[in-house]
Amino acid sequence: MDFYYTTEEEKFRDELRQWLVDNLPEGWIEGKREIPQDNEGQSKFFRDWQRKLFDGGWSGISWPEEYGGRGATLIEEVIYEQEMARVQAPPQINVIGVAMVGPTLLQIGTEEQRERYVNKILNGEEIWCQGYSEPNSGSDLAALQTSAVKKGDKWIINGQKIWTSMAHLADRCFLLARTENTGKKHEGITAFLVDMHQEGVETRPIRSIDDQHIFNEVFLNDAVAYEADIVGEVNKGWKVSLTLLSHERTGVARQIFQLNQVFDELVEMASTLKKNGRPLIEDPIVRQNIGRLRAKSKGLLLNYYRNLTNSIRNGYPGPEGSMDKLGASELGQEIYSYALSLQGSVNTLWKENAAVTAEWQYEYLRSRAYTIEGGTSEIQRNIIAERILGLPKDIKY
Amino acid sequence: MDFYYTTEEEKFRDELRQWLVDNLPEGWIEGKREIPQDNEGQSKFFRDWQRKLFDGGWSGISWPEEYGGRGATLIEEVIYEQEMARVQAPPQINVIGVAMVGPTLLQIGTEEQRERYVNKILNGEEIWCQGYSEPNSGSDLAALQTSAVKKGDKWIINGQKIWTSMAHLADRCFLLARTENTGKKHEGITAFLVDMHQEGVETRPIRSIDDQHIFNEVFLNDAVAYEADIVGEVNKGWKVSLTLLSHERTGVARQIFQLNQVFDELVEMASTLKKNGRPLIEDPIVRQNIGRLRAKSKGLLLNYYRNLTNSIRNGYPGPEGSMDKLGASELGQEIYSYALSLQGSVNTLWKENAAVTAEWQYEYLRSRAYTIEGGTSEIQRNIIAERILGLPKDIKY
Amino acid sequence: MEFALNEEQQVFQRSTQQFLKSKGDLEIPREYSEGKEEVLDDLWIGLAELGYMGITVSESYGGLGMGPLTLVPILEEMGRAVIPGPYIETVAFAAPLIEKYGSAEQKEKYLEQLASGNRKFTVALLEGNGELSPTNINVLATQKDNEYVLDGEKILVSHADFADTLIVPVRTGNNEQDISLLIVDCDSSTLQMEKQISMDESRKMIKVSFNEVAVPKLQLLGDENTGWEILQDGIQGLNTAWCSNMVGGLDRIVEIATEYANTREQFGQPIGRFQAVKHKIVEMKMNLETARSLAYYAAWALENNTEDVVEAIAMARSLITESFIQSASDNIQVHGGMGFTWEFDCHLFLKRAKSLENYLGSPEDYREQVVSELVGNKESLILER
Amino acid sequence: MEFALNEEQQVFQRSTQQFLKSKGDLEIPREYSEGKEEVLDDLWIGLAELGYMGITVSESYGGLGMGPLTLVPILEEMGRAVIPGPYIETVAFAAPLIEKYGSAEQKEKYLEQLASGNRKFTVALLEGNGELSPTNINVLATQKDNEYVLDGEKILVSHADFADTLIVPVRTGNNEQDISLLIVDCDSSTLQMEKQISMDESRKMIKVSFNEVAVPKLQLLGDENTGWEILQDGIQGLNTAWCSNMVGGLDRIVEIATEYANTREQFGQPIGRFQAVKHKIVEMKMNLETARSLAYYAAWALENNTEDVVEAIAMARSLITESFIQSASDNIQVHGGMGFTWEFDCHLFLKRAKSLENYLGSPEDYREQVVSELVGNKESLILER
Repeated sequence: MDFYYTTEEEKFRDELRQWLVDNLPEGWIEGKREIPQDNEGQSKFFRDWQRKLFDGGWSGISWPEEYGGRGATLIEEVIYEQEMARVQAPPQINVIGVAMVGPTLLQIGTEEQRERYVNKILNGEEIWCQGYSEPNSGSDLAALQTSAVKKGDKWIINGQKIWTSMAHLADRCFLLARTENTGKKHEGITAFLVDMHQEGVETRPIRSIDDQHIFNEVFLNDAVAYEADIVGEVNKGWKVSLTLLSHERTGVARQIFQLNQVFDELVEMASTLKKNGRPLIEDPIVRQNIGRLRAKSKGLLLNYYRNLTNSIRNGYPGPEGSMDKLGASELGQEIYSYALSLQGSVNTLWKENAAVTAEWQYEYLRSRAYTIEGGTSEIQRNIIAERILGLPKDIKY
Repeated sequence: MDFYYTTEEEKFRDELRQWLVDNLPEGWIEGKREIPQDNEGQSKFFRDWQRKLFDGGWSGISWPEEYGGRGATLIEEVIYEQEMARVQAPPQINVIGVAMVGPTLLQIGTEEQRERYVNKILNGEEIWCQGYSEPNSGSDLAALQTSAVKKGDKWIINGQKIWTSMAHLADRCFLLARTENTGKKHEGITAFLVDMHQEGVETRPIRSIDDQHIFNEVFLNDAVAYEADIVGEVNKGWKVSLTLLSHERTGVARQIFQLNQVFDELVEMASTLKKNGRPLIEDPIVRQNIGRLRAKSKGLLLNYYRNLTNSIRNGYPGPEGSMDKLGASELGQEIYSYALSLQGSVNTLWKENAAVTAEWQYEYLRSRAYTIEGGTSEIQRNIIAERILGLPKDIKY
Repeated sequence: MEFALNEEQQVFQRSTQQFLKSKGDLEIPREYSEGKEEVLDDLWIGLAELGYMGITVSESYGGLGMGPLTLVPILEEMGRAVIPGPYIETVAFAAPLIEKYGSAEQKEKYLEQLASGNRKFTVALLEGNGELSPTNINVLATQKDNEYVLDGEKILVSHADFADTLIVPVRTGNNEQDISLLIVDCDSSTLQMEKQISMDESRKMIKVSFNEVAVPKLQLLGDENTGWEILQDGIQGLNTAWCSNMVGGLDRIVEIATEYANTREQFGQPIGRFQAVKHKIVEMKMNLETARSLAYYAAWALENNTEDVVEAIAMARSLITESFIQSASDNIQVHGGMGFTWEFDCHLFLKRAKSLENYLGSPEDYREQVVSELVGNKESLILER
Repeated sequence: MEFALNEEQQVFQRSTQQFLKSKGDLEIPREYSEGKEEVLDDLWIGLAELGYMGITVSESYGGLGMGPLTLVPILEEMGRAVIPGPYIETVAFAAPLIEKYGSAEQKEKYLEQLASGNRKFTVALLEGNGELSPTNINVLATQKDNEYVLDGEKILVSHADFADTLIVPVRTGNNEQDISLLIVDCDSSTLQMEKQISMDESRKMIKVSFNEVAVPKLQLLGDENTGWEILQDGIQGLNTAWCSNMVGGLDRIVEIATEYANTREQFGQPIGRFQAVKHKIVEMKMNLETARSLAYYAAWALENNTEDVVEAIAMARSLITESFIQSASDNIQVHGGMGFTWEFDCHLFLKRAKSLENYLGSPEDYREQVVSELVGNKESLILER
């Protein structure tokens, strides 16, 4: 049992850390983290950052070297997430392309697909989104109804996707559609690589409760894909989608690292804000809450390391990722909610009137989605019950 | 909206209060509440008390006057429970007889059954128990398998009951048995009045986690009942059992009143016990917990009064009783658990070595059953969801 | 013993509900927060027509002369629709305080107008970091002839732009509790107002700056330097009212969640069939009914000025605030992704709940108050007579 | 980076499990609490044969010279079977303290015997109301020639009847922290022992009275008046060990609950199919794994004497104690009526959990310690190097 990294891993970290110092926007590390709010400005900002990452060799580090990656180990990926969390680096706009679509194409794509897409994913030239959820298939993903019908050499796609992050900025979509109705919902699904810039694709923003626009509805109205856009086999798309998800190796890691940082900021805030003239951190009740959150945050982090150790030992990640996801999402809500509780009666002033920084209010609201997106807490609990504990499956109704 | 009682109700309370002062065992009200631990002594103690209640006219107060009751109103019953809770009166050993079997027989029993049983229920000459639960039918009560087969003028009963309170002291049992297998589990059940003192009935004690013996297993091995012992119609026993339960008008009331008293004792304890030389009640963290429990206890009590008001207005109790039950049982657990938490490292010393009084430890353990007996919390939640909120029923598998 | 709304109160409940429905129900806070501030004027006129502005004003000034209990059903309904506007500040704070502490002139000047809907009050209470304590009241009122001259800044003054009259605690002396209440007419003063952006856009928060604002001494509510004490009285009214308002919110949340769980299907079943969802809504229902009981009791205690009134209100306030936040959060979870959209109503309740969390004190503060009251006064008022 | 038991530790885990199974598993605490105290002797002999009594004793005294991490798997297994006996007090408290603070003579006298299973220690720590604080240590040790004469009373001395050696903090001066540790041989002293009936019958609690008990000065562990400090060191070991023990209990609870939920049927279905039950067990599992991670980390921190060792142990202790009580309670609920019977094993865990709740300090105390450490020392040891 140890928490030490090898000399090579440390070298990797140093290199990345130095690169971040040199390449993050000026003042970023010191806390001046401003991202343009308008679509265009935001798009440019994120694309520029994606390009910088690529140029520095820090995009898709787990990709094979021949495709522009570093063939990074799992531990290196973890270090990467730690360092990105540490400086609160901007999100990778093309995270879906880099973390999932690219590796999937490398694994099961055709030679043509690899040539056509992979490089542009890594350098951020083409931004990807993921077309999975639909209005009537959220938790029940396999119930999707968007249809793709073959007509000559084209597939004509009709239907609606929802919760498509970044669709408004994306160039292409990794989309699941139903190509056959066998009565078994996991069959007859096909994965397509769809051009977002065509007439049959319309994107409408979803305004979320934190007054942000990240998610979209995507309407497919006789949208077109071609035979060459099919990933894997026709009607075997469900398996492809699982392959894609399996490349999401460190998704929850950054969230967990960030939460531990946010906890530190919470302590900082409690040391600064006062009540009855006394710093909050001196209030015994506040201390109990902080102590409780500390044990939970640290426990979550340690759980992650334990699961990571297992993944490394076994060579593949187990279903324990659901425990990390469930724990991180619920703890995140708790921490942000408590952060607002501590701010007193001004706790819901936000934007330019925020009492501390508006991040607390934004993320408090944002955190409500933690337990919904990427599989609700209810679904995670079912996975943990069924796949880890071996409890009975919910009845297939 | 008011919490006042009418002059008559006040008179009723005064009368009862005075009677209790005159009739409770000496020193009882002052806190010397000792009940013999051995079967025989206990049985005598409880039967004596039952007799005293009867002689004073305080057994079965809601029964019609012609059968020895007072025809008490619902409010009077509530006052009765308040006063009994206030002095922590001994339990009525024949509570099942008095509160449920008697009224059921008065309502749907035959003339013979009324003559034969009713008076002896009230005066405590015959103690009753209730044979519902079985090893394989707990939450799923209607799945009961104990069978009664007609042979000449006899019904031969075979099977096993469990969780039969006071069966070891009881003379007769209100027992449900299956008399027909129609495939529909709520049909084919019949209610019998069974003699406990016959060869075919064997009672075995269940030792519970609080080292007490209240519950029993009852083995029915060719036990005999007669036609005259059937309540209602053959095969219509499920309806009879519901009739019986409907007479349980104030069951949860005493528990709620008691909890509010226990809360006061908790505050008393927190004012007496010290940590770091300071009474616990001065510790801000303790105060938060006490304040929280106070709001919950009072809320529970007020909810009860609100539901009571509805019952009086409507003339019958609604499904809200499930909310009272759920709330009372979970709060009870919380209060007793916290009471032990407050006692520090000696918190699990009990019996003659208890740090404060052993009641806390006994009831802490006893409270684990609150959320199981009389319908588990899970079942209560389903009732609330389905009958109050109108949410879908669990699938009938 | 009767613990329920009486018939009259039920009538109030129904007619408020009808009225608010006719005005758009949950569209009211939405339109208001999108900038259509005229909905507030419209609402106010309607409330006045129904006589609801005068509920707590005595009959001699054209009111109904009722107490906090009568407000309960009205406030619940307003909470159900997350209604904007300073109704609570006007009828549950200003009116009772002026009735109780106002001079004859003040009563004459304000109460009839208030009851007819022509005077809208709010309270300019908090300063600095928003903490409620006597030392945090530092708007200075300097005496000058027959006037006080006010300097300083109040924050989180809800709907100060809509109100025409403010009740303002000011500092009139050096001792901690040398605080006085002034009634400040907005039209006759030159106040600077600046919006403070809050998550809960249905309660518009304003920063009000006093820059040598002269207020006649006649506007003093109660005696000089007794303001803090009077304020405590007023805060009881505010808290009781907000409790019922929050209960309304809780009630609506349970209704919305139940409806959604009954209609939204996944895996071929309404999601309300899954115990994870079903039992979550049951928890919300349990919390709602406890909240309602405590809110009723608080109002009853306040109306009857019972011995345990302070405890009753503190209990209600601490428990209800937390339940409201919890249920509003759970409601979003029940709704899944749709609950996270601006389009669905779920967030209106969460934002309202969270914005009330520490208003006039945190749940911890109120629990502490419960215990302070309890340890001093352990008589149980309702268990026995 | 490797956060898991290593192979050697896994071997310890398996062999402890086999050994305890061969001795009766959960029958061990049952038989013991029904009065068959010889099971404890038998157990002890077995543990000594396996070399488990000497794990923390240095090799020169016949031990394995290992640290707290090696104890982890053994203690988890003991917790899984709610094993009675002062194993923790002996190997996680007495052995490390004597190794670190003992005189050459003391080491000679005790360590080899301890490692071979011939010396069983326990700690006679608490007095009065059971609070752990220097002012609550009042067994008086009066110097008389080369002896201390002890007067006073210790409570909750676990398994004092089985142990032959006590480590006893005594008062040797008037200043608050004038406390010294004495090693008291039971056979050479005349101690009065009286059983204290505890809900957790697997940890027999004894009141030990010292009535002019003479102890040679040579038996002083460490310097005079430094006992409180040494004790803190020992308590770290005790807490770390109990954490792993409780994790074992949690682990077994999850196993038992899962098994029952898979087999017990109601409404024609295994009850584990109902989400109310299913998700309750998931919560238990989540708590278990967090508990295990924190316990591992505490042991690692103690073994490596890291900067954050105090915080690490306090975190683990506060969270695990509460999780254990909660899961033990929930396990009864999952079992329904059967969980309430003496016959089923559920109550063994609940009673053990509740009896450890405040042992050496409450969860609140340990959370407070977490924050004290945190505010002083905010460096994160494991996030970055």
